[in-house]
Amino acid sequence: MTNNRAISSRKIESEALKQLEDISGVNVYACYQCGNCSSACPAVEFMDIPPHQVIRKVQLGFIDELIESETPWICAACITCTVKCPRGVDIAKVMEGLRQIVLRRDFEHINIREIDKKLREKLPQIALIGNFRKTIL
Amino acid sequence: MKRIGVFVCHCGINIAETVDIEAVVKDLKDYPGVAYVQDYKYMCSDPGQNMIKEKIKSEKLDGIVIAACSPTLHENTFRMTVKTVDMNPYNCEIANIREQCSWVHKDKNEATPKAKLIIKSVVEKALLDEELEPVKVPVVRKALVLGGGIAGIQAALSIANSGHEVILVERQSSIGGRMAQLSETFPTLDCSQCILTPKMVDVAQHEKIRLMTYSELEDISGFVGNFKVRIRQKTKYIDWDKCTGCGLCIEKCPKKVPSEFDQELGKRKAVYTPFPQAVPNKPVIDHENCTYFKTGKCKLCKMVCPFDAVDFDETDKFVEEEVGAIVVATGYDVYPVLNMDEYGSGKLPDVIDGLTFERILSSSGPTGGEVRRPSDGKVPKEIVFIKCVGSRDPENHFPYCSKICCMYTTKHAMLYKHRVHDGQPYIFYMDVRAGGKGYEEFYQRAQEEDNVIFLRGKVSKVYQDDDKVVVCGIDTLSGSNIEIRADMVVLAMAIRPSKGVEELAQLLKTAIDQNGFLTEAHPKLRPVESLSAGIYLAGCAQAPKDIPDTVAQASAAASMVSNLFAQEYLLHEPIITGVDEDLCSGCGLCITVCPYDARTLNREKSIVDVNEILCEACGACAAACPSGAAQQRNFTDKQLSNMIKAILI
Amino acid sequence: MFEPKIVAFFCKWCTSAGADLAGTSRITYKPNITGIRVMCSSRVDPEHVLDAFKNGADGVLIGGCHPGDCHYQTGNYQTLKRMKLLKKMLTDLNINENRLRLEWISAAEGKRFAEVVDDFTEEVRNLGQIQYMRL
Amino acid sequence: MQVSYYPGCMLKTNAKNFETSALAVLDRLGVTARELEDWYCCGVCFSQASDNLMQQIAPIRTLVKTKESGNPQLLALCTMCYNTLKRSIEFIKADKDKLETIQEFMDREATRFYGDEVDVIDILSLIKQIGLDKLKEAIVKKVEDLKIASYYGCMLLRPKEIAIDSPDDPNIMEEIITASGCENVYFPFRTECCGSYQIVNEPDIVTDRAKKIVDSAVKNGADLMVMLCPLCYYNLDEVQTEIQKEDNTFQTIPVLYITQLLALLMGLDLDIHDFSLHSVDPRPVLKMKGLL
Repeated sequence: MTNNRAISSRKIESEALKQLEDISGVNVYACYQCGNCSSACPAVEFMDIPPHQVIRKVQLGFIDELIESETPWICAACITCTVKCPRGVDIAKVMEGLRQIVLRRDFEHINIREIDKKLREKLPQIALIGNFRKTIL
Repeated sequence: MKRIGVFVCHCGINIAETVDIEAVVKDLKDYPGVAYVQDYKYMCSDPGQNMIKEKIKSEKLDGIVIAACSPTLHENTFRMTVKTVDMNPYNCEIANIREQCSWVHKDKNEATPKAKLIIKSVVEKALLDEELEPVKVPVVRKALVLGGGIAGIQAALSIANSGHEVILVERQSSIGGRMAQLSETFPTLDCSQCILTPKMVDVAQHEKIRLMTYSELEDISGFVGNFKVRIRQKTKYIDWDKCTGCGLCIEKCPKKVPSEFDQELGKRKAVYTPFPQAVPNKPVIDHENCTYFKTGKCKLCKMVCPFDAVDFDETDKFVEEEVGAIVVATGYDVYPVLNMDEYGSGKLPDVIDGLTFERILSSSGPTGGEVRRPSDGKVPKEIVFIKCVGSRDPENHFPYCSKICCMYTTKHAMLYKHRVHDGQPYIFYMDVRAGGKGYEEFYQRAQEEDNVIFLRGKVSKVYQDDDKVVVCGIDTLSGSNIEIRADMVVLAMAIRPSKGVEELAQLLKTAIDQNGFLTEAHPKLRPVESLSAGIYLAGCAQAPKDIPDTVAQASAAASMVSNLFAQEYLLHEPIITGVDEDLCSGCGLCITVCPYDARTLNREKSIVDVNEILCEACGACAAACPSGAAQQRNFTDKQLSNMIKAILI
Repeated sequence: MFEPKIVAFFCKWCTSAGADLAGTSRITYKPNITGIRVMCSSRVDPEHVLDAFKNGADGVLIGGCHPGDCHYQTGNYQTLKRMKLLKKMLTDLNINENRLRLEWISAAEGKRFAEVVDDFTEEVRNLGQIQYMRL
Repeated sequence: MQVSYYPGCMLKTNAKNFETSALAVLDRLGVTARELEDWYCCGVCFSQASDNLMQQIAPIRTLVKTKESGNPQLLALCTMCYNTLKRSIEFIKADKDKLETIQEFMDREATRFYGDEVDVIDILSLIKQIGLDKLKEAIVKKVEDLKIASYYGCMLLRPKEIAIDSPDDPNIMEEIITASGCENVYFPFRTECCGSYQIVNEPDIVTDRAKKIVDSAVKNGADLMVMLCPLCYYNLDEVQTEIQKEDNTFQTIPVLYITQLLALLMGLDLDIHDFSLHSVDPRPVLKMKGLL
């Protein structure tokens, strides 16, 4: 990955960014990069891009990087980030927006059938159904 | 009927290009009441003005209309002109045929008839204009300063030094305010008390200043130049006339309570002065905590007092004064740590606010200036400072920047390092705002010489773990989450307008903003005036600011007061709304719409009385009056009605 | 084409200054309107509005400061309150209430001033000449 | 007093202990929880996409049923259900157009629904509403020195619009614990996420979280950990045993639904507990403290 990126008004106003705004209804430009979301995120160490950088990349229009990132899939929607944000940016909704962009292109991110059968029987339904968010809808 | 002269200005081609001046002049000549019409290329030029003067005399005009540019530009010019030939300035009116006619229409056929209508309607106004004299108001040359912190001290001294009397009211028993609590001040690190106490003494000794501590403003009436104020002197239980401040009572008092001045880190007695250098250095008895008031027994202070100054039966006293101007310098409070749930809600003893840390750093503070943490008195080796706590957080707390925290936190880290050489200070910040003289250099020094580690990001959580305080934050520059097992945490809490400002603003009939700070008349051009005439603002009551800014603003407020006092009398716009006693039925509708309380019901005569000085001439009452008793001078119903008709001919 | 006659009342502090700004910015607008400068929109008595209609005005425009910006603290709120009743009264008098309009125009809104005047002129033009029923 | 009761999928399966104990405790406090005759899956996770109205239909249908039931207060024991149902109400209240679209889609429901008519309540708030004095009266067993770590998880506290208490420093469980005569242990991880449904695909996250949460409770001296969420319960209880398999220095702590603890303190029938459902057996601690 190159660290040298061109930004332009065209890129920042991309289709994907618009789609993300439509789905999440969030104005990411309120973010002033205090990092409180990442600081509080319980799963940040499992993420390849910490939440505050996700928001920054959205601001700059680097959506394609985010679509390839694992971060939205690591997010368990505990909403700690949103509660912590001093500027009212609903980061959890941005994560959902990114998941939706991928799902609406590829339909599924994980295959339920790959889950071990034994585990599937033992796990609580709400864990399984919660996990469906990585497949449809 | 009056003889009105109409003077039509070409304004070069600005008006003449789109308005057919000749046609206008011709048409106006026949208009009823118009005795003379003249056009000229530049009416505002010297020859133009001279011509007007001559014609007023030669044509025996008793009112003129100048058809030219907007009245905001030259109304005053022309009114001064006519005054030199003994015409009442209020009989000179402007018809705006430039900004609102020639410049907004292109077609001569459109602009010319409109110009005629505009001029005619103003002629109608001029025909009924009365001769008015500005209302003259005497000025009481004595100022009231509310608040005895550095802002109030500076304002009071400055006004007093220009020769005017000042009453300085402070609700604590000593002046000094927040600045007296500080250790050393940025960016020069001079000791706060060392630079402040001489000024406090100056206040006490100044022959023009009447110092009223332990007092509060109770009531106010009147208006600029003539306020009547009622001040409550709270019960001290000590007769300060007798007391010499020897301190025997304090020494003998058996009851100890947490000291507010020391941010509750140290103790004071139930009879106390807030700090040793207090001005006046005389004690008060704290009714809440005094053993005698609680149990009926004790009276040790009374017994030991060599001057019989203790008086348990004392009550509040009230003082009434007349003042011409008021400076509000009520200062700030620190937003309490208990509002910060993520930082322990005030339950963690070693998580304190910046002001408390000032007391720890102060050589006259509870630790004698040694950095020791509150829980066990240990010297903290790892100390974390967090900025923007409650500030810049519109979602949970306050949207504004508290302005002083960047600098004082940097100072804290520096002073800590000067006292604990092997210690490590960390500062979590979001931005460093060091925009003052010598501030950026100060910040650089902290980084380069004092090894303060600046971490760019917020702290999401602080919790106690054994005897450590764990700080979970982030450094967004490296993208790493940071965990510090610290010995102590200092929070740069948001600063708030001090308690009671809202009620005070109501009392003073001036406004506060959405954050509770007093609103200035204009954010840039009138930054020390309040929205009420004669009331000025200084210090953090208006917005967060540091000592240099506070002193500057206080000096500016004092200079505004001096300006006011330099006037022989105040002139007040005379286009006020009076009352026709014969028509007024005393229904009081006008009273309810008046924003200035200028109208009051005279129950005896069953009519409304008008205080001409309070009236600001909006005319809302005139429109509300059902009987036509309220008529705004030179904007009477008859005048407006004639103007309307003139437009619609 | 029918050219309506419109009387306007502008408060001194905001709308009149906004009109001046339209002038200094050379923004052209329809000439059907003639303004009367008052200290505050709250000075406009409902009677003046009726007076205007009675004398053949096809429309009346009142311009004041934006809510919260009134030079006299609460004047524009008084105006707003009066407008409601006044509009009702116009309806009773068989005058289309849209012939009366209240607008908040600040000293900085020269462009908006021109737009409001043009828009209102068109609206009144569409309503046609006033037929005032004498009571 | 009567409330409507929404069990959701878990209370009939993995979280049977929660249902039986909660209903018994409420009964003792004089509350009848009437299960809705007809209810639908809540969808588990509230859809955070503003354009995904399909996923709102199931919770809204349940809310319509609640309105029809005549008991407008709906008790959701499972915190996931609480969160989803409560947020659905907020969602439609904030956007009437979306409510319109959703209602047009629902053909079976004749009842109109506007959002204000029904309120979703969790059991902690319900107990507080009944009154802590009443709770105190119902406690028959006096225990000494039983230290309880109350674990909140996410769903009752976030987002702020539906939070039952301060998201960063809640106190409602501790108040109930105090009223029931036990001692509180405040541990810093009590409001942190357990890893949730990531147990399916990213179990490492859950293991990491569970270890931190349990360590923190144990370190602060807790005897028991209580909670409400069936998923947190699974993640914390089940995973403890697995962590111990890997790391024998790891100290476990028994996990109970808070209503189980209250039932024990009220001296209710022991048959309502099925202790075989617990992975970390709570019986030794309970015996030691005289609750069994």
